Amino acid sequence: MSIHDDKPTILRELSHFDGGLVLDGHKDLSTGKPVQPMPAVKQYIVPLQQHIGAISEPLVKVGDRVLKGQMIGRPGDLVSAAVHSPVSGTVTAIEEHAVPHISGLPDLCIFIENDFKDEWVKREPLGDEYNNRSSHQLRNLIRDAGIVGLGGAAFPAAVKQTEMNVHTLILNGVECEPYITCDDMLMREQAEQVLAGADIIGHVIKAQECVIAIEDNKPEAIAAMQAAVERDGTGFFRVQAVPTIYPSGGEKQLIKILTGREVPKGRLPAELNVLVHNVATAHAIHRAVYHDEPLISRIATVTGQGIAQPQNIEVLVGTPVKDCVEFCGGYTPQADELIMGGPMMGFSLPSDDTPLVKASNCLLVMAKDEIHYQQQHMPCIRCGHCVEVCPARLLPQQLYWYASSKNNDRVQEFDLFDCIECGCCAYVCPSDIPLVQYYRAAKTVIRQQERERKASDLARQRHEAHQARLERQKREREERLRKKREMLKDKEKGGEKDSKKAAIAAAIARAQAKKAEARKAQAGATEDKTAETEQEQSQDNTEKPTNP
Amino acid sequence: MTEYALILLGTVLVNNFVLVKFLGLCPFMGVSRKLETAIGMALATTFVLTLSSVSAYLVNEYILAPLGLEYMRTIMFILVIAVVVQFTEMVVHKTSPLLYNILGIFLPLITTNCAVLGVALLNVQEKHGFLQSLFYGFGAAVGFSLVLILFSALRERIIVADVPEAFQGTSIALITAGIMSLAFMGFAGLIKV
Amino acid sequence: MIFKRTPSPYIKQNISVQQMMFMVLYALVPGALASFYFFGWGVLFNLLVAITVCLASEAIILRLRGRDVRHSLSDGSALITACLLALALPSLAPWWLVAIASFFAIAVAKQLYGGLGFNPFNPAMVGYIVVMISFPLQMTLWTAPMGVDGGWPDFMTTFNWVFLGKLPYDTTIDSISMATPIDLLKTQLSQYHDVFETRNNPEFSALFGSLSGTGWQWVNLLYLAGGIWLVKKQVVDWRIPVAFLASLLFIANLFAVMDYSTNSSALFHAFSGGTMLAAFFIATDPITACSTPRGRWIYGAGIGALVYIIRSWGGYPDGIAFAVVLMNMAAPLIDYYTRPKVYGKQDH
Amino acid sequence: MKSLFLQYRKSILSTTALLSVFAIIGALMVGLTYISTADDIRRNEELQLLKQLNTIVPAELYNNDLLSDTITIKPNTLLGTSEDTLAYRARKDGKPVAAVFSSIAPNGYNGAIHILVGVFYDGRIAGVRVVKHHETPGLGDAVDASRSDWILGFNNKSLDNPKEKLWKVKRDGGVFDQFTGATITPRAVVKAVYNALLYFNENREKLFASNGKAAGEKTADTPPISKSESSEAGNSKPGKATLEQQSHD
Amino acid sequence: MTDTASITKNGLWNNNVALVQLLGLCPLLAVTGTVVNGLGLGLATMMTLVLSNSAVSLIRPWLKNEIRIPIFVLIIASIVTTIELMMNAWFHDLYLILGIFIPLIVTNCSIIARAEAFASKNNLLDSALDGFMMGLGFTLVLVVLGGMRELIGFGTLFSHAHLMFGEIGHSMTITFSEDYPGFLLAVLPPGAFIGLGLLIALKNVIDKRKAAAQTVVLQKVEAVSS
Amino acid sequence: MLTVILTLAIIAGVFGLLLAWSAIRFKVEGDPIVDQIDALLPQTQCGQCTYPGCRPYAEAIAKGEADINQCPPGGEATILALADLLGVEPKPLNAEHGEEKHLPTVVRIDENVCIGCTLCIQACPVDAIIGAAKQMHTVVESECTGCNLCIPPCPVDCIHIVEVKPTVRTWTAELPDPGPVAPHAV
Ligand SMILES: Cc1cc2nc3c(=O)[nH]c(=O)nc-3n(C[C@H](O)[C@H](O)[C@H](O)COP(=O)(O)O)c2cc1C
Ligand SMILES: Cc1cc2nc3c(=O)[nH]c(=O)nc-3n(C[C@H](O)[C@H](O)[C@H](O)COP(=O)(O)O)c2cc1C
Ligand SMILES: Cc1cc2nc3c(=O)[nH]c(=O)nc-3n(C[C@H](O)[C@H](O)[C@H](O)COP(=O)(O)O)c2cc1C
Ligand SMILES: Cc1cc2nc3c(=O)[nH]c(=O)nc-3n(C[C@H](O)[C@H](O)[C@H](O)CO)c2cc1C
Ligand code: SF4
Ligand code: SF4
Ligand code: SF4
Ligand code: SF4
Ligand code: FES
Repeated sequence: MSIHDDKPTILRELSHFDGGLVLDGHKDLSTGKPVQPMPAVKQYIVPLQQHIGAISEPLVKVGDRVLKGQMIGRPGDLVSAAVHSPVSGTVTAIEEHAVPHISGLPDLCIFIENDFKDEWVKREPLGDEYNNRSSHQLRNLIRDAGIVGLGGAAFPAAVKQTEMNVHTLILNGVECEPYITCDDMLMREQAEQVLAGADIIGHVIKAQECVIAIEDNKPEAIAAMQAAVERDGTGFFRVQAVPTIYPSGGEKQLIKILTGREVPKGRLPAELNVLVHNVATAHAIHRAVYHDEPLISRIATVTGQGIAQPQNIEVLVGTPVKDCVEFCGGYTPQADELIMGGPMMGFSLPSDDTPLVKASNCLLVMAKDEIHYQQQHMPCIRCGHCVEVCPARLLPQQLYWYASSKNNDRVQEFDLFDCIECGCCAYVCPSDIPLVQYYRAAKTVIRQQERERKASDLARQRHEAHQARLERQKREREERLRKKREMLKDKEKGGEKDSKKAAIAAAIARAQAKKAEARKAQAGATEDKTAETEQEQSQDNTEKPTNP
Repeated sequence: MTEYALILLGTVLVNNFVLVKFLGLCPFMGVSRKLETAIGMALATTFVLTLSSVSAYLVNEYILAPLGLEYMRTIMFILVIAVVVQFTEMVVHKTSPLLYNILGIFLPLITTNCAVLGVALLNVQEKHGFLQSLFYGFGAAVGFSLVLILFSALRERIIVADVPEAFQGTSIALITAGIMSLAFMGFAGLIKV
Repeated sequence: MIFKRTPSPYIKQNISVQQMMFMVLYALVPGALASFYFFGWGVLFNLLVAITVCLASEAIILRLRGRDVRHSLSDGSALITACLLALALPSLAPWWLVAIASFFAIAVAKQLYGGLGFNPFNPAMVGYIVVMISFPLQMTLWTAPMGVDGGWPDFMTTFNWVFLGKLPYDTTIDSISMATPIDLLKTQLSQYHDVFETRNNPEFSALFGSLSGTGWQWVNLLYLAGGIWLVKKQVVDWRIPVAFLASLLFIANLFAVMDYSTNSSALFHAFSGGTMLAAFFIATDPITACSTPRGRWIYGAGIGALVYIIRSWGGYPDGIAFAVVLMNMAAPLIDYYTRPKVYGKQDH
Repeated sequence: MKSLFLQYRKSILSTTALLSVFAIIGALMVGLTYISTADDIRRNEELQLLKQLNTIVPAELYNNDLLSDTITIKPNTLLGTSEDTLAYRARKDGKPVAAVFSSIAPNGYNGAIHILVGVFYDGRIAGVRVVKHHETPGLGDAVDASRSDWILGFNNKSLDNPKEKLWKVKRDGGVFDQFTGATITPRAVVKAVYNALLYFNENREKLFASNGKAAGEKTADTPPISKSESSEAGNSKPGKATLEQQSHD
Repeated sequence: MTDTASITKNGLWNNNVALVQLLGLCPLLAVTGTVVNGLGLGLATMMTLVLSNSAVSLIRPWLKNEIRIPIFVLIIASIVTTIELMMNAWFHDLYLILGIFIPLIVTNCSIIARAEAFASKNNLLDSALDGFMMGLGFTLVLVVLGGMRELIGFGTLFSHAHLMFGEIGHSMTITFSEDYPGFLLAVLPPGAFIGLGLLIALKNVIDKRKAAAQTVVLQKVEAVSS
Repeated sequence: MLTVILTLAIIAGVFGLLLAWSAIRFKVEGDPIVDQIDALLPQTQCGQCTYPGCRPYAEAIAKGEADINQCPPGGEATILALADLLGVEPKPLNAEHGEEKHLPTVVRIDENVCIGCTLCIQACPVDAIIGAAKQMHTVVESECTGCNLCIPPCPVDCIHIVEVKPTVRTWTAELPDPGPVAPHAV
C-alpha cells in the first residue's frame, strides 16, 4: 500500500466495523470516587515477564538493596522491556511465583521487601527538552523506562514506535469492556498529562495529527479531554466520540471506525499510516519524560459486586492483589470469582497472591448473581449467531468444529490467528460453548507444534551432520587401515612396534563397533567386507569396557 | 443441442453414475476423506473418463465392429483405459510436478474405477455416436465429481460428529451416501423417456 | 473466598438452545391448528404417533449409548422433528407409516450421527423421503379439506383407518381421500389439461381457493405468520426464508409469464403444499442449513429452485423434502466456499 | 528420440513383446471360448425372446417359426411409435393365429410405457405385456406382470367386448381396475391397448400378408423386441415384409 | 502371514474385501437386490479372483513395472470375458439380470488389488487360496446383503432361484408373508448403501466384542498365572 | 480366430511400445513422498519404531512396509498428520513400540559421577553431548531430543531423564470439557 500523503487518514464521518455487541457497561460502579493512591505495602513481587517478547534478565541478586525506580531486569532481547523496582528495599528472593497469566503457571519473580524509605534512584527529567531530542534518543528513553502498551497486550512501546510513515496517532480511550474505568478516570483527572504524553509520541513518530477516540458513554472524559485540547490550541489534537459497541476499543476495530479502512491481514496499522496507543501509555510516557519515572505504577480499576468499595486506585506494579482488594474494603460475602481484566476478555486468578502487573487494568470480583457460569455446554447448533457478532468476520462455529477435532490445518485455514479473542461469539452462543477457550487451546497447541517442528528440523540437521561425520570417519579409518596393512606387509619382520599399532587398531575397532550398535541393523547392510571382519574381530575386545 | 443437454442432465442428476447407477463407488468411498483430495480425484477422473469414453468409442467403431470382434470389447476397452491412464500418469509426472502432486496418486486408481469401463460399455449399449459418447463420458464424470466433492465436504463434517462407535468411519459414510442417494431420487422423472 | 477458575466471558446473553426450540414449537401452533381444522383428525393422530415414536426412539438410543436421556430429550429438538414430520405427512397416513418415518428421522438421520447438532441432513425430511419413496401410495392419502364437498371423515372412521386399516362398509379409501391441489394440477397437466381447465373443472374446482387450494392457503398463511414472529425473535435467520421464497416466486413467475396455461402461478406455489412451513421451519433448521451469511442466501435460493424443478418436472408431487435434503447435502461445501473475508482480507 | 530408442532398444522391445504375448494368450483363451459357446448363446437369445412371446401367444396355438415370420411396421400414431417396429406372426398350419406387436403409451405417470400386444386373428386380445416403463415403484409399476396380475385383465377383450365407452378405468366409468392412488398409469395403458386393437382391426390383412420368402425359414439374426434395436435389424434382413405408414384420424 | 489359516481369516473377516477394504463396491451394491443375484455375481467374482490370482502368481518373473497394470487388466479381462461367455451360454437368465456388472468384474477393484498386493508376491498355491478366500468373503457379504435387502424389501428369500439352480430353484423360494406390502427403500439404491453401512457397523460391534472377550481372557490368564 | 489374435497382439504391441518408450522418456528420479513423511516425523531418532532413525522409518512407510502408528515420540499428532498425508484412516499408537510421552523430556548428566568415557557421546544421534575423553560431559538441553539412546551405554548410570515443564511461554491450553455429548477427536 502506498503512502497517501495528501489524503486525510481519519474520516470526518465515522465508519463502523462488522459484528460487535451492545453490552451493559456497569461503569458507574467504580467512577464514584476520584482515583485513590494506594499506600505502600510490605512486600512487592515483580515478575520478570510483564510484556510480550523475551523475558527480562535479572540485574540483581538476592540480598541486594535496590532503590525505587532502579532497573532490576534488563530487556532480554530486541522485543522485550525493562522492569524496575517499585520501592526502595531489599531483594529477598528471585524465584518462581504465581503471576497473573491465563495459564495459571508460575514464573520468575523478584521479591522486594519495602524499607518504606521511598528512596529514588537519581532522576534527570528531560522536561520540554525532549523537543530537541531525536526520535532514537527518545525511544531509548522510553525503552529504558520499561514502558509497555497499557491497553492490554503490553507490547513494548518503544518497539511499536519504530513504525515508519505514521501520520496519525490514535489515542485509544475507548475502554469498551464493561466494568473497567481506569482510562476514563485517567482522562477525567489527568487530561493534560495524557496530551503531553501523546505529544511526545507524536514527536517520536513525526505524526501530523492525533485523534483521541472515546466511547460516547463517557461524557465526562470527553469533556475533560476536549477542554484540554482547546487549552493546547495547537490543532494537533482532536477528540472523537465513537459509538458504544464492544469491542470498538480493539485496535483494528477502532482503526476501521476512524479511517473506514481495514488493516490488511497480517500487516501492521502503519500500513494505513496510523499508530494506536492507549491513553494510559501516553500518560506513562509523559511521566518518563517529565519526571524520569519508569513504569512502576498504574491506575487500576478494582470493581465488581464482590468488592466492598469499588474504585480506581493508583497502584505500584508488583503489589499483591490481596493488598489491593483489602485497600478497597475487601471481598463482599457474594464474591465468587476473582478476575484479572474485564468480564469479556479477562481471566480468573487462582489466588489473590499474585502481583498486579503493568498490564493489569482491572481487578474484577464478580458476585454469584452477576456472573454467568459456564454450564456443561450443548453441541453447536450452527445457528450462526456467533458469525453475526464476530468483529473479525470469522466463522466461530467452524473454528470450534475444527478446534475440537484438532484439525490444525483447517483451523488455520479458517484464520484462527485473526481471532482477537474478544469473546463476542461465546457471549451470544445459545449452546453456551466456551468458544474462546477452544481457540486458545488450538492456538497454543499450534504454536507448540511450530516450536516442535523447529526443534525437529534442528534435530534432523544435526543428525544428518552426525551421520555425515560418521561416514567420513569410517572412510578415513578404512584408508588408514589399508595403509597400515600395506605397511605391515612391507615390514613383516619389524614386529616391535606392532603391538602398539594393534592396540590402536583395536581401539578404533571398538569405537566402530559402538557406532555400529547405535546404528543397529542399518549399518550391517552398508558396511563393506573389511569393516565387517573388523567388527567381528573386535567383538571380543569390546566386551570388557562395556562391562566393567 | 437439447439432446446433449439432456444427456448431461441425465448423467449428472437423474441417473447419477455413483448414486443411482452404482459405478465408481470405490474411489467415491476411498478418496472422499478430504476435500482437497476429492477435488484432485474429480479432476483426474473427469479427464480420463472423457478421454477414454471417446477412445473406446473409436476403438469399437473402427476396429472391433469392422472386424466383427464385439465380444473382445471388454478386453480392448480395459486395455485402452489402462494405457490412457498409465500414459497420462507418466506424462504428468514428468512434465508437471505440480499437477502430479495434486493428481498423481489418483491416476493409477482410475484404471479400476468401474465408471470408466462402465461408460465405455454403456456407450456401446446405448449406441452413442461420437459426440454423444463425448457428452456421456463428460456428464458421467461431472456427475461423479459433483457427488464426490459434496460427499467429501460432508465427510469432513461427519468426522467431527459424535457418531456411535460402531458406526464410525466407513459405516456412517455409507449411510450418508445412502441418504444422498435418497435425495437424488427426487430427480427421478425429471427426464421423461 | 473460593477461587474458582472458569473461562471468559463471564457475562452472557440469555437465550438457550432449549428456548429457541420451544419458540419454534410455539410458532407452529397456529398453522397446526388450521391444519387440524381443515384436514381433520388424521393430523392429530399423526402428531400423536410421531411424537411418541420420535421421543421413544431418541430415548432408547440415548440410553443405549449411555447418555443423559433427560437432558437431551428436554432440549425439544426431537419434538420439533416429530411435529414437522407429522404436519408434512398426509392426514390419512396409516400409523405405521408415520412410525417408520419418525423412526428413520430420529434413529438414522439424527442419532446415528450423534444427535443434536451433528446430523448433516434434516431428520424430519429424511423420514419423509423414506416413506415417500417406499410407500408412494399411502403418501397420497389426503383428506378432502374442510369446505370441500364431503369434508374430512369423522373421528371413528379416521381412527379405524389410521390404526386398524379398516374402512366403513362399502367405502374405499379412494372415496375418503383426495389428491392435493399441487398433485392434482400436476397430474392433470401431465395429461395435457391446462391450468384453467383443471381449476374450472367442476369436479375439482371446490379444491382450489382464491390463492391456491382450499384450506392449504390458510394453513400456509398461518405458518407465514408464525415464521415472521420467529424471524423477529431472531430464532431463525431471515436470509433463508427470504432467499427461498424469492427464488421460488421468481422462477415460478418467470415460467407463469412465459406460459400461464401450463405453469401454475407464483402465488399458487407460495401458498400450497408445504411452502411456508418449509420456508420458515424446515429450511431454517440451523443444524442442517448453511451457516455463513452468503451461504444462507445460496442455500435458500437453491431450495427454492429445486422445489420448483421437482414440483414442475419431477416425479414426486411436492419437492420440498427432496430439495431440502439436496441442499443439506451441499451445505458443507457451500459453507466452505462462502467464508466471509476475514477482517483485513477485503480489498478496498 | 531415436537415440533414446536405440539406447533402450532391448528393454523397449521386450516390453512390447511381453504385452503382445499376454494379449495373444488372452485372445486365444477368449476366442476359443467364444467359438465353443457361440451357438449356445445364440440359441439362448432366441429362446429368451420366444419365451416372452409365448407368454402372450402360447406355443401350442401355433406351429410356425414365430421368430422369423415377421413384418416391419412403420411408425404409426395409433401405436404411438416413431420408429420401425417388428410384428411377429403366429400361424397354425399356415393359417394366421395371432400377431404380436409393439405399442407405446406416451402418457404414463413418468413418461412412455412400452407394451407388447398380442391379438388373435379374430380380434380378441391374446395378451399384453409391459416391456419397459418408468412408473413409480410400488404404485404405477403394478402394470408390470411381475408385480401384479392386472395386465392379465386384458386377455380375451376385444374392440366390442366391452363396448367402446367402457374401455376405461373404473374411475372414469369403465371396466378396468385402477390402482389405489394411481389412475394415470392404468388409464394410459388401457388407452394404448385400445388403440392397438384399433390398429389391428384396420390392418389385419396387411399384417398377416405373407411375404416373398418362405415363412418358416430361419434367419441367423434374431430381432429383439425393444424399439431402437428392432428398426436396425428389421430393415436389412430378407424374409421380412414392411407395413407402410398409415394415417389415421 | 502367508499360512493357510491367516489367509483364510483375512479373506473372510479381518481384511474382507467388501467390509474392510471397501473394494468391489459397485457390483456389491448394484446386484444385491436378491440373494440369488448376489450369489451369482459372488461366484463369478470368486472364480475370477482364483484364476487371476493364480495367473498373476505364475507370471511373476516376467512382470515389468511400466506394463504391470496393463498386463494385470489383460489377464483379468480375458478371464472375465471367458466367464461372461460361459454364463451367457449356460446361465442365460442370470446373465441378463447381472447385466453390465459381469464385464465390470474386470474393474472390480478387489481383483486388481489382490493381484498387486498378494499374487504378485506369493506362490501359486497361496495366491489361489487367497483368491478363493477373498472371493468367498466377498460372496458371503453379497449373499448376506442380498438376503437383507430381499427380506426387507419383498419379504422373500431365494426368489428367482431357478435362474441358478434350474427348476428345483422354484421350490427354494421362501415367502414370509403373502400380503407383505414391501419396503421399497431396501431394494432401491439408498437401501443398498444403508444396508452395507449397517453390515459394517455389525462387524465393528462383533470385532469389539471379540476384542473385549480377548482382553478378559488375557486378564484371566494373567490372574491365574500370577 | 486369427483376426482376433492378430488384432489384439498388434494393438497390445503398439501399446507396449508406447508405454515402454514413455517409461524411459518420462522417467522421474527420486521419491518426494519420503521427504514429506520424514518432515512429519519428530526426528528424535530414537529407533522405537524399529527403524534406525526417522528417515529409514519414513522410507519404510513410503514403501508400505511399516504402519503409520509406530512412532511414540510423535504420538497422536504425528499419526494424524501421516494419515492425512497418505489418505488413510488414522489409528491409535501401536503399544508395542512404546507410549506417548505427555511431557517432553531431555536428559541431564550427573556431572559428579560422570567418568568421561565418551560412550554417551558416541550414542547420541544429534551430537547433543559435549565433552572430551576423561572429562565430564554435559548435555546441551536445547539440542537434546530426549531419545534416551545415551542412557544404556553409560557405564556408571549417571544420565537421568528430566521432564521439561511447561512455562508461561511454552504452555498449551487444554480443550474444554466437551459436555454431555462429546465430539471426539479424529
Ligand atoms: C477486543 C479488544 C478490545 C480492546 N479494547 C481496548 C480498549 O477499550 N481500550 C484500549 O485502550 N485498548 C483496547 N484494546 C487493545 C487495543 O487493541 C490496542 O492493543 C491498544 O489500544 C494499543 O495501545 P497500547 O499499545 O498503548 O496498549 C482492545 C483489544 C482487543 C482485542
Ligand atoms: C415439508 C413439507 C411440509 C408440508 N406441510 C404440510 C402442512 O403443513 N399441511 C399439510 O396439510 N400438508 C403439508 N405438506 C404436504 C405436501 O404439500 C403434500 O404432501 C404434497 O402436496 C403432495 O401431496 P400428495 O402426495 O398427497 O399428492 C407438506 C409437505 C412437505 C414435503
Ligand atoms: C411419488 C408418487 C408417485 C406416483 N406415481 C404414480 C404412478 O406411477 N402412476 C400413477 O398412476 N399415479 C402415480 N401417483 C399418483 C398421482 O399423483 C395421482 O395422485 C394419481 O394418479 C391420481 O389418481 P386418483 O385419481 O386415483 O387419485 C404418484 C403419486 C406420488 C406421490
Ligand atoms: C429454527 C429451527 C428449525 C428446525 N427445523 C427442523 C426441521 O426442519 N426438521 C427437524 O427434524 N428438526 C428441526 N429443528 C430441530 C433440530 O434443530 C433438529 O432436529 C436437528 O437437526 C437435530 O439435530 C429445528 C430447530 C430450529 C431451531
Ligand atoms: S453461536 Fe454457538 S451454537 Fe450458534 S453457531 Fe455459533 S458456536 Fe454454534
Ligand atoms: S473471540 Fe474470535 S471468533 Fe469469537 S467473536 Fe471474537 S474474534 Fe470472532
Ligand atoms: S520412533 Fe519416531 S522419533 Fe523414534 S526413530 Fe522412529 S520415527 Fe524417529
Ligand atoms: S543427549 Fe541422550 S537423550 Fe538427548 S538426544 Fe542425545 S542421546 Fe538422545
Ligand atoms: S468396484 Fe471399485 S469402482 Fe466399482
